[in-house]
Amino acid sequence: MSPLFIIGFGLIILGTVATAWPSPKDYITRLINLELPAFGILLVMLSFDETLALLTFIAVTSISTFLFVRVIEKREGTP
Amino acid sequence: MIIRKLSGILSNFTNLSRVYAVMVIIVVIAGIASIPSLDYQGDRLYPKTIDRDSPLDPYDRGGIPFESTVVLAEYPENSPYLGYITAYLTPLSLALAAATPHMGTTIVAHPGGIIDEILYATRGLDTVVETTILFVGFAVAAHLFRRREDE
Amino acid sequence: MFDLNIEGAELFALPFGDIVPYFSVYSATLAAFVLIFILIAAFDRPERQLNIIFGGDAFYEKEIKEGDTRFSRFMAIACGFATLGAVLTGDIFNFTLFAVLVGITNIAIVASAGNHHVLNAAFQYGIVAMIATVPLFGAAAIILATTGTLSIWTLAGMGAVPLLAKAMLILGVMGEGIAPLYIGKAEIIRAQGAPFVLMIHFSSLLLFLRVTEIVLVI
Amino acid sequence: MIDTFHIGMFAASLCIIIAFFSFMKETDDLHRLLLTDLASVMALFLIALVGTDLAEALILPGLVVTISKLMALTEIYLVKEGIQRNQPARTLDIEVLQSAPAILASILVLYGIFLSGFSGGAVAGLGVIFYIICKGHQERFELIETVSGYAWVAWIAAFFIILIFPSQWFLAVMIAGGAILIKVTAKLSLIGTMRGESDV
Amino acid sequence: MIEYIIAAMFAGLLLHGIHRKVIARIQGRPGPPIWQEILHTLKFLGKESWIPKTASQGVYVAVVGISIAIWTAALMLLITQESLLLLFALYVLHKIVEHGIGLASGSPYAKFGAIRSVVSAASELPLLSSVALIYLITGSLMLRDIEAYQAINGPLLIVAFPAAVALYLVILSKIHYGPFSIVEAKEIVSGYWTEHFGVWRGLMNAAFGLKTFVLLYTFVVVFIGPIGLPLTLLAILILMITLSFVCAATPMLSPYDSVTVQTLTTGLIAIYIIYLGVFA
Repeated sequence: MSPLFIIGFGLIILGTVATAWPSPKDYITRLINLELPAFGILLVMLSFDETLALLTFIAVTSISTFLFVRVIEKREGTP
Repeated sequence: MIIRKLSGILSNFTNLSRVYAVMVIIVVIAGIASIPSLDYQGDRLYPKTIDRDSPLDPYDRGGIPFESTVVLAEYPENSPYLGYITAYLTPLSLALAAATPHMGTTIVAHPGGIIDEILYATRGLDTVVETTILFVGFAVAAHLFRRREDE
Repeated sequence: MFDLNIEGAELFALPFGDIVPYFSVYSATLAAFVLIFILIAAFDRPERQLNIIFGGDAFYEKEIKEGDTRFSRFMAIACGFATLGAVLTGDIFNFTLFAVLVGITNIAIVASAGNHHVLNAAFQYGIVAMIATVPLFGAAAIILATTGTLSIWTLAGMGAVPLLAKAMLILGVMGEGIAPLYIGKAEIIRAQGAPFVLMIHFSSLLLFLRVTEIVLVI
Repeated sequence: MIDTFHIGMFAASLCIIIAFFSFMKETDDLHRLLLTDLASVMALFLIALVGTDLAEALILPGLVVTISKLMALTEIYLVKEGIQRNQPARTLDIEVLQSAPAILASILVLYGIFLSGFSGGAVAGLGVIFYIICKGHQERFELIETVSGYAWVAWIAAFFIILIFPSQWFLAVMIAGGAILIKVTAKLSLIGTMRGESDV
Repeated sequence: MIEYIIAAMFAGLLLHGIHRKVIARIQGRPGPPIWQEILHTLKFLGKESWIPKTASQGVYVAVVGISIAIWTAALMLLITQESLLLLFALYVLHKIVEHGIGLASGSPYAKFGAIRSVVSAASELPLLSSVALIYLITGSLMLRDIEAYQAINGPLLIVAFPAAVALYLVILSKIHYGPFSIVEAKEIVSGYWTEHFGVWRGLMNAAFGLKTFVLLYTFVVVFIGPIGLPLTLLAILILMITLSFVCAATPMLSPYDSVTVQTLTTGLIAIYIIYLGVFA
């Protein structure tokens, strides 16, 4: 078991808790906390040498972040 | 009465995801006890061989272009040219491999390499479905987006 | 060729590399039904719904826009083919992907509905369909890790698949839409266009039948 | 290896329980939507635990499923809440997004083309998104849609070439790689167009 | 073959008549004569019929054909002793007939019936657990193997009692005037088939007669075993009368209560199956 894996799944658990109960409970905090488990899974993939999946994951995560930011902005915006 | 209460919850569809979450939690909690008895046998198919010194690390599966290499597929008899895609590298990736030992990911991401073998050849139907899902998801978004443009 | 006493004789298999879709008496019957319903969705015109204004004698016909019908029709046909794939495929992961495709096309069929209630139901159902990927892919991953294969052909009759994975598979397909989570789908079905919304119901019934077979076979 | 798998499974179960528990408590629709993204991380974690090449090949469809459902659901959310015409509040008004998109975008696009295949498509698409988002581009949907449609057809053709004429694998791999690159790039760059607010 | 189908159809319609008669007698009414349903069907077949202007024509006609096809195929399966799973699949597909009939016409009453039919999709859930339990006990789902098993070990009714209860519940939810027949409750006129008249109604009546016969016949074949034709018919009659008693004595549940009851039953049987599979 590599240290990368241990740090990775530690981060996933931590990140899950942080996302499940974000401290000021608003959309942006939750969105930012969401990056924690995402980073954890990156480390897990790295420890299994799944680099290609890792790369795609980074791209897809940034896209989904864009989607969320767009919705949140619309929601907070004025008609 | 408990039945009335339950049907009250079920009939409101905004509770749908909540009911589902409860069911998943029940199954997972019941399943935790069985985890230690699970046997790991995942390396029966497409196992990894890591060669840290190879310039193709972590995707070096051996073979030279236009020759085949050993790939453990589920039904080798269904793919007569198994291993050819894995062994193939584009000229650009060959040049990269010769020049630098740090671009393994780039190299395998060119058409050719084990992942492409799985995604395009042995489990190609998966990729067909996957691209279709992307297409449908996109079509929904585009349809709704464009409709409000028209209005 | 596996020959279990569950679904009748094997008729025909169609190898796509590692994924081997197969026709048994059971799945061939289901596939025939799917084809009939695809034809209905492809060529039938939608009904014109009547609404009654209560307290008076008046009633009026709902209007359907041409463009929306085309979109729904296309998605209904796509949903039909997804169902066909889910019924015939011989691979667990491939089956889960088809299930997801069925889920998303179901949302797509009603996405063009202007009705706020229907859209809300579609959204709630979509959320469940989305979190259902956890048990769905989780089941596939556990099966792969514990038995070393995903092919139903190899798994058939081995009894090696852990109960956890089976339960998660059923749960995952449930999330893509079978009872009692059906309530969401029932609300979706209030949308107009009989041949298309019929496909929503039809696809989930077939998913239910297929997952029953898979769980019994593996 | 056995240890890793079991510990990973325990961790994953724990995370699933936590995530779904908070899901159960949540009533706001947008918060739920955010939590589905968390759930998809769990699914990927479970697949990644298998650790073979096959697992890696299964992660890619998993990712695609996530992003396509998110695309559909966010749009439905906007329509259902009736806020699709809202003037967006720039909550994330980051200076970098305004000033240096072009360089970043071109680097991403170039690297994406360099990678090609699905990852390549995703990375290149990301680059185009960056560019369009930050420039507020007005794009016509039809052209990109058509291109990506043809790319999809090309990919299907490649799939059948591999199955029916396996000896032509080289041609098929080239078609498939190129088609999937174009297709994914095109699809993802359209997201940029959507955010580009052509209607405000 | 065709004579079997016709015979089964008339037997089923006769059972419907008996059902109505028994309910009426329990409730202290004289009730219609027992061949009323047969006369009904023959009368409808001779009527003038067309397709409503607002209807979705393909669905409107196709589902009638499909309903006949489904139950004919089911009867064939029983006679040729093929897979039980396939039989149940056909049964589940019957839902789509109800739904299709309801949606096709565009009438709000039929539509309500159809939506209730979708909501009560939970009525198929006991089926899954019942099939699983039978498979766990006999190790096969082919009807001929089940018969062979019963010839050796006695009727399944005793060994697989929960499965029998589940199937009984499923039949109950499909029978007219039952506690679960929310799809044709009187507050929505006749439910999903409000708008089908004339020949269509006649054909559907015939198909539903066939359905009743097939369901009861399946129950007897699967849980009591091969006992010869006269005894089988007697068993079917007795079963039908018990069902009529239940229908006469229970009120109709509200839609979601019926869903909950069916789901809970399934859950209990599923727990029993898991218990059997893990500990026994």
